[in-house]
Amino acid sequence: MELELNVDGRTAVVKELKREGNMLTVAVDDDIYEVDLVKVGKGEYSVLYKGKSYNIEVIESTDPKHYTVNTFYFTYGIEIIDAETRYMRSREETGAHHGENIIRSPMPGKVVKVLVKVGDTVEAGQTVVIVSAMKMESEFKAGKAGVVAEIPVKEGDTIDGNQVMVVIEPVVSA
Amino acid sequence: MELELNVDGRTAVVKELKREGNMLTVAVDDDIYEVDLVKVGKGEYSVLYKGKSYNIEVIESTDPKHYTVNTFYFTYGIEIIDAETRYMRSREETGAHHGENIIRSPMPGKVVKVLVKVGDTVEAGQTVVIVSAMKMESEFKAGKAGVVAEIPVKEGDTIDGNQVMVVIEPVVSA
Amino acid sequence: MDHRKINKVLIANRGEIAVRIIRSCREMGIRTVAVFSDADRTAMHVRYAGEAWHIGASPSSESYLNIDKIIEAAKKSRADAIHPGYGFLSENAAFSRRCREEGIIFIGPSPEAIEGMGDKITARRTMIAAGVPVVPGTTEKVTDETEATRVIMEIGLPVMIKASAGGGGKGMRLVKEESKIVSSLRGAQSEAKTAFGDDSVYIEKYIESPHHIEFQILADRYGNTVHLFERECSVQRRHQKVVEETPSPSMVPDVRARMGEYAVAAAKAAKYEGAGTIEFIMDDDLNFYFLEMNTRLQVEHPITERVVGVDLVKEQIRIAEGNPLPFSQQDLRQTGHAIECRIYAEDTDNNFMPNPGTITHITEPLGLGVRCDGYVYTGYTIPIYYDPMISKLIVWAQTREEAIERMRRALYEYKITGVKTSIKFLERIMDAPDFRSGKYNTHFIENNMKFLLAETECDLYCEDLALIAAFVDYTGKLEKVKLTMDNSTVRHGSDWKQFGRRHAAYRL
Amino acid sequence: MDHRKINKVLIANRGEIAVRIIRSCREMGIRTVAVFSDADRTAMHVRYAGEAWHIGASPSSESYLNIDKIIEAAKKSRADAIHPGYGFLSENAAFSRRCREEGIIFIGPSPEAIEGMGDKITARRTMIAAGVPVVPGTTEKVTDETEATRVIMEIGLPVMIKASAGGGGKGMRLVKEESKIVSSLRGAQSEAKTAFGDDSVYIEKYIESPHHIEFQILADRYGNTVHLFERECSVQRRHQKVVEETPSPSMVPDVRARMGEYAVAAAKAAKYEGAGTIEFIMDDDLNFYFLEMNTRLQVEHPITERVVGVDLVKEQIRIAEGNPLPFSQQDLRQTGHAIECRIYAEDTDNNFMPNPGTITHITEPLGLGVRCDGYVYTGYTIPIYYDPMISKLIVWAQTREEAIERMRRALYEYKITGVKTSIKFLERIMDAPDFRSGKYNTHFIENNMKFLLAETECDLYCEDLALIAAFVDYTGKLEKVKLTMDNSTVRHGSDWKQFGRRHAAYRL
Repeated sequence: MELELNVDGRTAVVKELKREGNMLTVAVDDDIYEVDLVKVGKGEYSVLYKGKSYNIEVIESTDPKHYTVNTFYFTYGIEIIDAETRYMRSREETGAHHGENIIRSPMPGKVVKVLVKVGDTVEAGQTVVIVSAMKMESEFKAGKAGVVAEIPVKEGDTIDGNQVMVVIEPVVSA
Repeated sequence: MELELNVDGRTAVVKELKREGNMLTVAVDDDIYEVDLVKVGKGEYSVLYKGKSYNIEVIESTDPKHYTVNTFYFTYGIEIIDAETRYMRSREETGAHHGENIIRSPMPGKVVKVLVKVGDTVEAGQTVVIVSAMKMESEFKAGKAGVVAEIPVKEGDTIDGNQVMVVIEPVVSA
Repeated sequence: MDHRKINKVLIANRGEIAVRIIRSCREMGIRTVAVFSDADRTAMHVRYAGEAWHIGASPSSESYLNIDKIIEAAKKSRADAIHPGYGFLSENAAFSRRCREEGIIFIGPSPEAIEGMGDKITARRTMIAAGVPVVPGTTEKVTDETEATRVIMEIGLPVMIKASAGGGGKGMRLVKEESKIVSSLRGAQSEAKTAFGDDSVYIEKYIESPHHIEFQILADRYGNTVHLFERECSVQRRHQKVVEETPSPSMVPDVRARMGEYAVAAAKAAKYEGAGTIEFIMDDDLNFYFLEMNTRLQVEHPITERVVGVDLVKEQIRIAEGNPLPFSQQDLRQTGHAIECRIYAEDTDNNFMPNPGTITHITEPLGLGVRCDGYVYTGYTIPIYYDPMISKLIVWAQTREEAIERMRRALYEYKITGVKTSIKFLERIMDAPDFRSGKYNTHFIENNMKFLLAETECDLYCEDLALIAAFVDYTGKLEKVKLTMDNSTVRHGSDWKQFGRRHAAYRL
Repeated sequence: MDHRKINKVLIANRGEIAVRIIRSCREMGIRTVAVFSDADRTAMHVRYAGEAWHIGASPSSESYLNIDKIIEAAKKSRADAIHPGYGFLSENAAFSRRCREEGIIFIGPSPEAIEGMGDKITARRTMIAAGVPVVPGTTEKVTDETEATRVIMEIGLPVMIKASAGGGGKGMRLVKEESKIVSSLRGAQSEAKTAFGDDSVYIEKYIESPHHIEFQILADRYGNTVHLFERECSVQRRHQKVVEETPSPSMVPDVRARMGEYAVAAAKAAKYEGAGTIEFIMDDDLNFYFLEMNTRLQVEHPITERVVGVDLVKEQIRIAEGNPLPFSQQDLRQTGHAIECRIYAEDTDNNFMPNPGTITHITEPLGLGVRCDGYVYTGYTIPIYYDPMISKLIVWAQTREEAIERMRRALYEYKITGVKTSIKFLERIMDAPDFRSGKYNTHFIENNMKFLLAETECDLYCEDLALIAAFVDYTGKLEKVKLTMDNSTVRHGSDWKQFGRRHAAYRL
């Protein structure tokens, strides 16, 4: 078994070389690791490597191919890259949505104010929507200048984390 | 939806009358209950009834039709009785295995001594096997007199809870 | 002034403080009633209380701040007392008065005491009359801009302009230059008007390196008032306390004694009954001034409980029943050192943005000297409507140094996944030289922000081991899917067999 | 007698005590090494330690009792000290000696001290020489049956015949009648031979209503020895302690002072270094006698830690490094009251049969005054090879009465499913009138067994609500199965879509 994984920008090839019970020999790029790895709970792994004891949490995020992995003090975003991912990526890069400026809320909350409407021209840095969560209001700004193409939320809506709030299309200069 | 359930000897008919979100109206035999019931974790339910707050744990035991249910201080053994259960029961009652004396260990452990062999005649109360678990040895005795028919374990075996250790067949008097 | 035994308490609150209050009630044999909003049906206080009543929609204004609904629930459940916790209605004089009118014991001060201390100008006047030192400044509402400029120049710059009805940093302006006086005054007034419906402001001298020191007090209805020593609350971010400790590392015995006496005098001047807190501001030369009084239990009360050995919620209940205090000032002493860290659901690396969501997994720290007061559990979804504080971690040790080491150990053990939390940030505070030396004031967090947000070094293999774990998890899932696919092509007679097999395949 | 800083400790143990020791090491900045058997790869001490080394097969004799393997692991990991915990090798003189020979610091007493106190006849003689009262009886090994009868009649019936190498109730016989002397002597000798390979026995007067009272001591290598007061350990079942508390409800100040002095004298007579316990037996008239010395940390040490405010593991480590004790006797005092309950995985309704298995779900009690020292977690499978104790629940309060109420509250909060535990039995102990009054001795459990095993009353609706919950759970499962079946008939192109949908269907 061999997989390509992306970790915060780095692409690594991980290959299983040998497996006997918990004992696992794995190549990560050119380095060979012999680890004692065992699952101790939902998404919780205990790993012994060179005597040291590591507790690693592997949490599926948006879909089965995206993980948030916590080691000691670090959190890594890891993505599995397979044929499907590559296909999706190539589509994204060449597709119609290229260059869009999509504004999402990183956390769940409530839309308290939408400051633009579809068709408005906005500048980079302009606040377009305000979300309230846990008694605190956060302003979300346009990343690039453009025209508001879509506003899939309205004031008063309760939204999930990562939900799209405003889509801004760049103005193609003639 | 209507089901027959067995709870520690009592057979009760439970019928769902109405359901809106958490709010549930259920008949248990002739009594009508309006409860606010919500699942708060794996097998964990929070139930509000007449203002009181109950925490009920529902744990699947040997199979999906057998539950161990914990309320405040009580533990109930509950069985779902459906067509399949009734069929299995009728088979058991008339079947070839009727009258057997099956000795199981209620907990996992290690068989330290088997004191009988297949074909031996045993008396009621006679110790037939000794199991060790957590530094303590437990003796298991024959419930009825009979002849040892099967010993699916041997000394030194590690066994699971409820695993059959000795099967004793009653001697049919001529 | 008759004695009335409390048999059933309604807790007009949610979160960790509701759970904490129920614990003490349970130990006293007092039955408990939780109230909950739409968003809180699955909350821990609902599960842990003896009874639970729904009081309205998710926004606090429609539930935890709705006096009528809460009184109605108290009557339906026949509660003879209400504990307001902190926040929400805890410092609402109208609520205290309504309880009195309805014949329900309010476990807190009288409406008069709340009002007297709630208006900051009145509170200042009361304290001056009682001989308690206050920050130099005005004792009257300031409106006239010329007069204000004159007063400010008399006090000497820099000064703070503060809203009389204030709290939480709103309606506050720091003025350092004469040219900014008028604009700051207008700004404070307009903000105060918006936030509190009252544009009264007053002026105080600004203390340069301020320490926030507060004294816990307890007072019964028979005139007995004691203090339970100080809490150091200078580790703050945007006027929100983050870490508290007791004793204060900057305190010396004679200053403590004097502040304690003033704290008792302040409580007596306010005709206070119950548990309260006198907040002082202290400069580097240990000059101290009354700042305000909090007429409720504080978030940080557990550090006092640990060092003094008193259960403050039980004392609140006993006082509300009409019992005299069971101890006098000379019975009380501080033993060892306690620190509290507040755990927030927030993304400290992303401007401390709140981070509600579902708790995937939680492991609480345990063992010697550790107390964890929280309310979230594995599988629980933290609602978006309320405070982002999810728990408080309190440690005790014989010395401050040992307490810091114990806090580091406890924070290391504390694992919460699913939402981002401030745990890593708190660990950095425990490592910060200014904190360890005990030489810090309210500027600590802004002065140390770079250190506090720096990444900890990881050992050489962390990243690769993370990759390996993700690899193993993903290939494990792939195999399970294949297994399920294979099974589902062959159909068996019984659905249950199928279910059992799949079920097994999805277990960890 | 030089001082040697400890930088890395190997913990030659498992379970809660291994985790507890690692906690203190972590707070001291000392790195930790766990060792584990085949059965313990997923155990908490392996996950919590900085390093973990495999030392052999599951049975203790091949792992946790295997001196060679443990020394090998200590060398491989470059640990400079070994903490033995309790049980296993903690009172093994050969292990202490081997550590000394290998140049590894043994965090415990010298082999000579272990040997001197391990042989009960030698220990009795040492105590008599030091002027410590011992139970009237023999100071020589008894073999001759006529001589034995003469001695027994001189001491006066009833007497106990005890194995010199004894422990855990083995090789012990209570003799009440003259006619039973010879048979009991033979029985004790043969049992002692089998259990310890040594048939030496001695005779002691039998105390009718015995209290088991023990004193914690600490001694450094410079001759400083202090006691940390008593623990009352009379709640026992088959010589196994179940509940311990401090202070003892039957203690009075002058007896405490005298026993403490004798405890210190006993430790000095044993030339003891480290943490140890002097066990006394006390009758209803508060006459007390030395029983034996435990040359290790005790299971119940946390109640002393809480009431005296000392971290005993840290003190053990500091003593082993060669530091003098940081306090003298007059610095130490008892504050408030602490109780410990031992939680066993056992079926109390079925003759206390041990109940290993998988923990489906665990919720630990938290809050003011509660400490929970355990090692099992949700999803963990308790192995069949080791002790059934899964955790210790320790509470503190200002008074004994409040401590009992707090323990009831904590036991109520403690939820463990998947294995049967003694929690309900412990709640009944807290409710037992003899326990609440504090008037109990080592016969407490057998005298109260009927009360302790009685069922608590349930409210009217319990059973029906249990049925409703089971009904809802089952119908919920049925619907999920149907959903899955429907999905699997329509095949989609991507396995992943399928997986996602099913996965969702199986979530709670």
